[in-house]
Amino acid sequence: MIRTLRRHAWVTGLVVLLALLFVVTKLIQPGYGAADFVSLTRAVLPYAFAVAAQTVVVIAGGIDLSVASMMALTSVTAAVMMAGASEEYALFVVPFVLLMGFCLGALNGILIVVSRVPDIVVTLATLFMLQGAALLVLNAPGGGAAEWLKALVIGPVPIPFLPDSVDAYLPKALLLLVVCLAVVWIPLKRSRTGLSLYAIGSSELAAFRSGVPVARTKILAYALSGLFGAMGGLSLTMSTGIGAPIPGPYLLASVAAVVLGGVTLGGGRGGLLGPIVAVFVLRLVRTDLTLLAVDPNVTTIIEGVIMVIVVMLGAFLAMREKRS
Amino acid sequence: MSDSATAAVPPQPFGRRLKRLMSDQPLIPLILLLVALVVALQILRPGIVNPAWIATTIKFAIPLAIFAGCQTMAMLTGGIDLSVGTVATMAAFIVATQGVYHDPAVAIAIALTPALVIGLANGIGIGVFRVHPLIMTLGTGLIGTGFLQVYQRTVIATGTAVPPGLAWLGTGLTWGIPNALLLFIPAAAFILFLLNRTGFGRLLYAVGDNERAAKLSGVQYWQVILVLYVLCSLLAGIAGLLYIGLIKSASLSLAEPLVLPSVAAAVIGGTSIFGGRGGYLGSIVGALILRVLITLLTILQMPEGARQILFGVIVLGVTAAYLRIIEDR
Amino acid sequence: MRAVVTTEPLLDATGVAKNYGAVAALRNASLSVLPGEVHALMGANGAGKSTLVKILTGAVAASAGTIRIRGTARRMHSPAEARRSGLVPVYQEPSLIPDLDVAANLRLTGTPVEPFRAFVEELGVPDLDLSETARDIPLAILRVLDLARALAVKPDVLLLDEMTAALPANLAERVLEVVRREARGGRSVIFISHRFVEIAALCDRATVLRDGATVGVVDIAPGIEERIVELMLGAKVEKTRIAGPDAAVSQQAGPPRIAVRNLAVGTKLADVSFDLANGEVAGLVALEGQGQDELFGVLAGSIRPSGGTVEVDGERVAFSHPADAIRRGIAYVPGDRSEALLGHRSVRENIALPFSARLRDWGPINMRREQATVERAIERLQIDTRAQREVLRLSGGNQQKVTIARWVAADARTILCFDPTRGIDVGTKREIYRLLRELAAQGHSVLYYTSELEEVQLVCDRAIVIFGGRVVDILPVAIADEAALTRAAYGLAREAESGPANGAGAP
Amino acid sequence: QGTYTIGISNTVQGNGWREEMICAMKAQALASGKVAKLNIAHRNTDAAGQSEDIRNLISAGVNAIVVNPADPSGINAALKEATDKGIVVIAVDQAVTEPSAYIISNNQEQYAYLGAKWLFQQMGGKGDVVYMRGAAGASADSDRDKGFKKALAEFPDVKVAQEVFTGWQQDQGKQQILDFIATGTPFNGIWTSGIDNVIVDALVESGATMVPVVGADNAGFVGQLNNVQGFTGAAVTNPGSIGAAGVKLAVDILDGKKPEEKVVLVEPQLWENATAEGKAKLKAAADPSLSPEWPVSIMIPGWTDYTKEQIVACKGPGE
Ligand SMILES: Nc1ncnc2c1ncn2[C@@H]1O[C@H](COP(=O)(O)OP(=O)(O)OP(=O)(O)O)[C@@H](O)[C@H]1O
Ligand SMILES: Nc1ncnc2c1ncn2[C@@H]1O[C@H](COP(=O)(O)OP(=O)(O)OP(=O)(O)O)[C@@H](O)[C@H]1O
Ligand SMILES: O[C@@H]1[C@@H](O)[C@H](O)OC[C@H]1O
Ligand SMILES: [Mg+2]
Ligand SMILES: [Mg+2]
Repeated sequence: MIRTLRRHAWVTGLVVLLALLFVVTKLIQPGYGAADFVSLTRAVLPYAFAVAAQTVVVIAGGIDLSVASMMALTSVTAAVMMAGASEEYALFVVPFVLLMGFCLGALNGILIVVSRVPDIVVTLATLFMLQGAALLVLNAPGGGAAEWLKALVIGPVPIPFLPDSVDAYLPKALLLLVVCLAVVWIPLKRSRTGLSLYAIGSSELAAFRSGVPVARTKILAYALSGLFGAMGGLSLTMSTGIGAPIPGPYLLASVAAVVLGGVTLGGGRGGLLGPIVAVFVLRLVRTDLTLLAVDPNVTTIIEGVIMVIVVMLGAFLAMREKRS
Repeated sequence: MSDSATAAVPPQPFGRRLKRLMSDQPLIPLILLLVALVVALQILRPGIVNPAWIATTIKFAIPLAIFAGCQTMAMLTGGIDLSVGTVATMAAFIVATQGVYHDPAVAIAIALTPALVIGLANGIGIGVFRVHPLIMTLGTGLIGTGFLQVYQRTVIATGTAVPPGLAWLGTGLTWGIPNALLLFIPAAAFILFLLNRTGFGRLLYAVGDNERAAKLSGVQYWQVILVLYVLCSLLAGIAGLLYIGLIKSASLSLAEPLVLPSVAAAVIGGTSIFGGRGGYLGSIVGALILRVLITLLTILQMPEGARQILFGVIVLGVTAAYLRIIEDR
Repeated sequence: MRAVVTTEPLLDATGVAKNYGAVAALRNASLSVLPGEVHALMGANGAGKSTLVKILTGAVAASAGTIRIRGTARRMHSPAEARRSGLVPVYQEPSLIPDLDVAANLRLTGTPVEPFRAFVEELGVPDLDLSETARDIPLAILRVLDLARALAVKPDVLLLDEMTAALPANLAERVLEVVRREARGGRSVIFISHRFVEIAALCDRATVLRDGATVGVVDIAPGIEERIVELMLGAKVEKTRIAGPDAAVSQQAGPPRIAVRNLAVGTKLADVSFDLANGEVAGLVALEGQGQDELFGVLAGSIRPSGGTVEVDGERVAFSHPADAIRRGIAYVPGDRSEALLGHRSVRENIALPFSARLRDWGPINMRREQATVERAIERLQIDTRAQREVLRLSGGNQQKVTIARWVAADARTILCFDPTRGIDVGTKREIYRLLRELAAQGHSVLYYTSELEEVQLVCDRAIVIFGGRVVDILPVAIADEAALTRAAYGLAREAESGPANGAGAP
Repeated sequence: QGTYTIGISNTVQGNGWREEMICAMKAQALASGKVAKLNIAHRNTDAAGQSEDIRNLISAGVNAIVVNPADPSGINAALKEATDKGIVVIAVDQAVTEPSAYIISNNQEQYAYLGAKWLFQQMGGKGDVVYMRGAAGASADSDRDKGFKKALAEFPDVKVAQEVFTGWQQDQGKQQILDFIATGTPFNGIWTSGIDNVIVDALVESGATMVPVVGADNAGFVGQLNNVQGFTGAAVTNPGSIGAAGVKLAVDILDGKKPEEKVVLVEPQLWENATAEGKAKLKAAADPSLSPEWPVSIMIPGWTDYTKEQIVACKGPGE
């Protein structure tokens, strides 16, 4: 136990930080309760998928600058397809869009492998391509979403035998997030393919020499990133009921959360839990700043400072650990 | 598989020799790519490649190229500087608003102060506390933006005055040649000299290639990183001053759109984001390539979405072609 | 030696060539390995041994040549494919994934855990923790793990590229034993090493490469060494001490160059005291993990001691950064060259690196002066600079020379060499011995850790032996033969007839 | 003094227009004397992020929310949650489709129509126009496009020589127009979506023939309309102070004074420098001391109660 905690010291630290933040929130706003927690998880949703998309590729030693554009494209695609369509049609739209994300992500990977151009340039190029495609699909915000899909992220999960006051704290959005991530991540993490992701991120040469199919693994990493990106895009459509072709602020946010979550840029280290917790931390900080009615320009400063301080603290502790 | 039992190296065909030349002088193919883009532009819009256009392109490429200089140096150490956009914007906005009260020299000094402070913060955070450069500079960029917004509140009704010297430098031409080159040529020469002929330049490469090896040779990482980021910030501040001279309209996000392209320019120019490899001449050509590409897309009549797709396709195509040409493995 | 049965070769490569741009790493190499044979692949640094191994195992593509396995022409596209064909390599550089723990590394390659564990134990690492991350494991152990991993999949042909180079004597011995036994069990082994003793003890035949071409295949028999060296270098090299032990050394006037007293580092280094005189090459001998890493770390300024003192020229020092040590003229050459080299920079920049380290040297470089200094150093170490644009492309041995050349160029007064002849061919070794003696003669001092015990008598003036973090003996070179050193290294007392330790400052 | 807490949500930061809007909101809140506190969420984000901010404002217990929507329908769910809780919701600048919200908005379609029509008339009803839009995919941009196209349809002899998106970025707009000038393609007029003063600047700098330019009422551009020799153009008002109107409406509703209509459109005005009358208006409107990106229409008669000093001070209640 102690050992696992130590090994995951960073994530543990983040969880503690998150808990503290909840306490602080409750102090600022004594009325903060279940409904607010539901709101928080809804706000977390697109960020969480964006950061998941970023995490997979960063673990595999890459970086994906096209995350936000991927979300925009998949979101408008879903919104356009569902606009005016029947409720059932959405049952087709969802897998279609997920597949689309997966394939476009794979395309990212294929371009990287085939062109041998560094990830950062390829995904910068696809950032523009996907964003352009989003504009071609929908040149201004619009489209629609099936009601049942929108309902998926509204309110808590009703659990039959639990009193409402308890299950009020289990938002549907959270359940959706956990299920979507777990379905992809847990089997992956347990498989040899999952190890291969870490391996190519840690050392491509050593991985190649260990018999890892480097190209295939890399393509898979980007495909998964595309898949998570599509989930993010769908979550945007679900929570707004429309699609917007201009990418939201998810690219930098995803990179920041990846680093805050203890995943090393450069690859090979870290997991998905840390970045997801980091997303909660960042969103909750935002909530607290709003609750406190901090001057909005100062808010920007505070968010920047928090980001820097947390990482600095982590680095400082790591340094002390190493010394002793 | 052919059999080559003989020891003698066979005489190389012309194609191979050309390739060898290109891989030894990677700048040549990069410049050829630039020329190809210019030719494409001229074909699509005959007459556009004229002295006025060339001057415009150079004027707009210069701030980008200075930014790319920051990125090149930072990337050589395995870093990146995302705060350059904020730093430049702050310098620009502050000089334009302080220019109302103070004479240009004073206004410029005030405008460059945040650059110095942010550079120091970046350097200390990255060099001493080992914060990842991406996060550190993203953070200081945010903080800087916040301060700029706060500052902006205090100068709403002071008007703006871009120092005429900066406007002359930014927009002026002498015998058809942009005055901005008066600033850029020495700056570029300085960066090139720094990278190729000074101890500090060597250390940028060394630290980015193998930090441990550098350490064992007596290099103090934090010193190198501190100086690097301060230098980057100051260069970004200067680029901001030049940019306000060029655009002449102080806005709160003036130079932000240059940040991603500056990284792209450095990468297209052959600098590795993982450190240790690259150089500034390539980045300058990279900046020119991007600028020409932007013109090309502006001029082409097509839906905005298609334009963006084309931009992505060309950036990728150019970089891939360039890599193919220079690699010799 | 076992008699070689003439059957069809298991592996047969002919006419193999490989060009890296202008550099021809291999021009015309051939290699034929019989079933159950231990076949040495020999050649000077840069001869192309590693390149051949990489080609045979699909890690790089050949420019030309044919490879047959059991008579069928094959072309390997990846190490994975080679594995499936029964060819399993241990490359010159460790191949475990640095960020994965050992267990995950095994899972990744589909290596069965139990046989692996058994081999690891047999190879002399009894208490391996499978949950340890590869990055945190010392190089020598990593090499052993690489080998065990290869053995565990029961390869038909095992290719060992300088497997023993980074190993201390005790572990190297185990490796030989295990490899010998596996060969008897019917596996073929391709064995690369620059140590003739090992070749003699283990191999049946040897293929010799020179400048990328096979220049001969010989049966290993007593006395064949001369012939191999001749083939390798195209000349003869004799094996004698480079310079007589300098009796005057320890009696030199003035304070010792470095005086170490009761030095301790955590639990690794308990109590070490000795002097390093001016003009002396002091050998340091120890089994793996006896505190030598920490000792070098402290003297080089990378580790802070937890107790004891270090004096340089009679002045007490406390280094907090290698720069502090370098300022005192103390340079450290790590055993793992990847720790010392800027892989993507030129030979010149690598050698000139210390010139720019200090703040006051950050200004313009005097290129002419630098050029001259660097060239002198290259000359002095005879570095093969054909691939000098990127040090990474030099052969292992030439890379190693660059790490030393740097400090020769910088004229460091004291060099701490950690196993500097690791993976260096005989000819080059001689050059390095000569160089170190020359430096000593000029009044420089050298602390010389070696895992090849015979080197002590070839180049050192004294041997300091540590065991369990303590100095257990300091032997004059005259009696520091391999037997004596081995005894001492295991912490056994000196045999009766040898005199008392005469090292300065031993407790 | 006051008792109400008003929440504000805005999703574009670092743009003079939006900064003016925020300052106007603060000034109005202060001037009304009825607002105890403003709770401002002001950052760069999308509709989902704005929904988050709105929900946070609900958690904070505000009485009213004034929102400049990132999108007309993307934040409906969050707005509905607010109105369900009895919070008064006002959308400013752009409309929202949530029926329980009040809207007080600049008429973007009319904005473009008015300016384009004037421009085409100036061009004599024929010739080539350079159409410099805002950010592709933004709803304000597509609304304006409708107005522009409507005017274009009325002038069959006017052709669009070049259509580009400035992304509402000064530097982009300037480079684009300079590139276009370099092609040597003749053009007779320029319509801009508010990136205006750099365009005039570029014309002057490059020595190109002056053509009529239509822009917004940004201080910098209004200054040019007054001062640049031989330059004809028009500014169409698009007051950032619309934010203040939103606050005023919110306070009125909280006071129990509900308006007749849920939707109030503030109609834009056009100030041109081609006629003496127009010149007079422009002279009156000019304010060289103002930040050049700020619209000069810092007040909206009938909708704002503060003084210039107050909006320039940019201080809300309790600051
Ligand atoms: N990637 C590369 N690019 C260019 N040259 C290379 C590359 N790899 C190897 N070489 C060159 O090929 C030659 C043979 O190298 P190789 O590593 O096979 O030698 P080796 O016999 O293993 O030497 P050592 O005993 O020192 O390890 C050397 O001259 C080396 O510089
Ligand atoms: N830039 C350089 N190019 C070539 N060789 C150099 C360079 N700098 C130093 N060296 C070499 O390194 C060695 C020591 O250099 P240097 O004299 O600068 O160090 P120093 O002993 O600290 O002297 P000082 O205290 O005067 O700086 C000399 O052999 C010199 O030739
Ligand atoms: O963001 C602003 C938009 O909302 C307003 O209506 O027009 C000008 C723009 O800058
Ligand atoms: Mg080798
Ligand atoms: Mg070797």
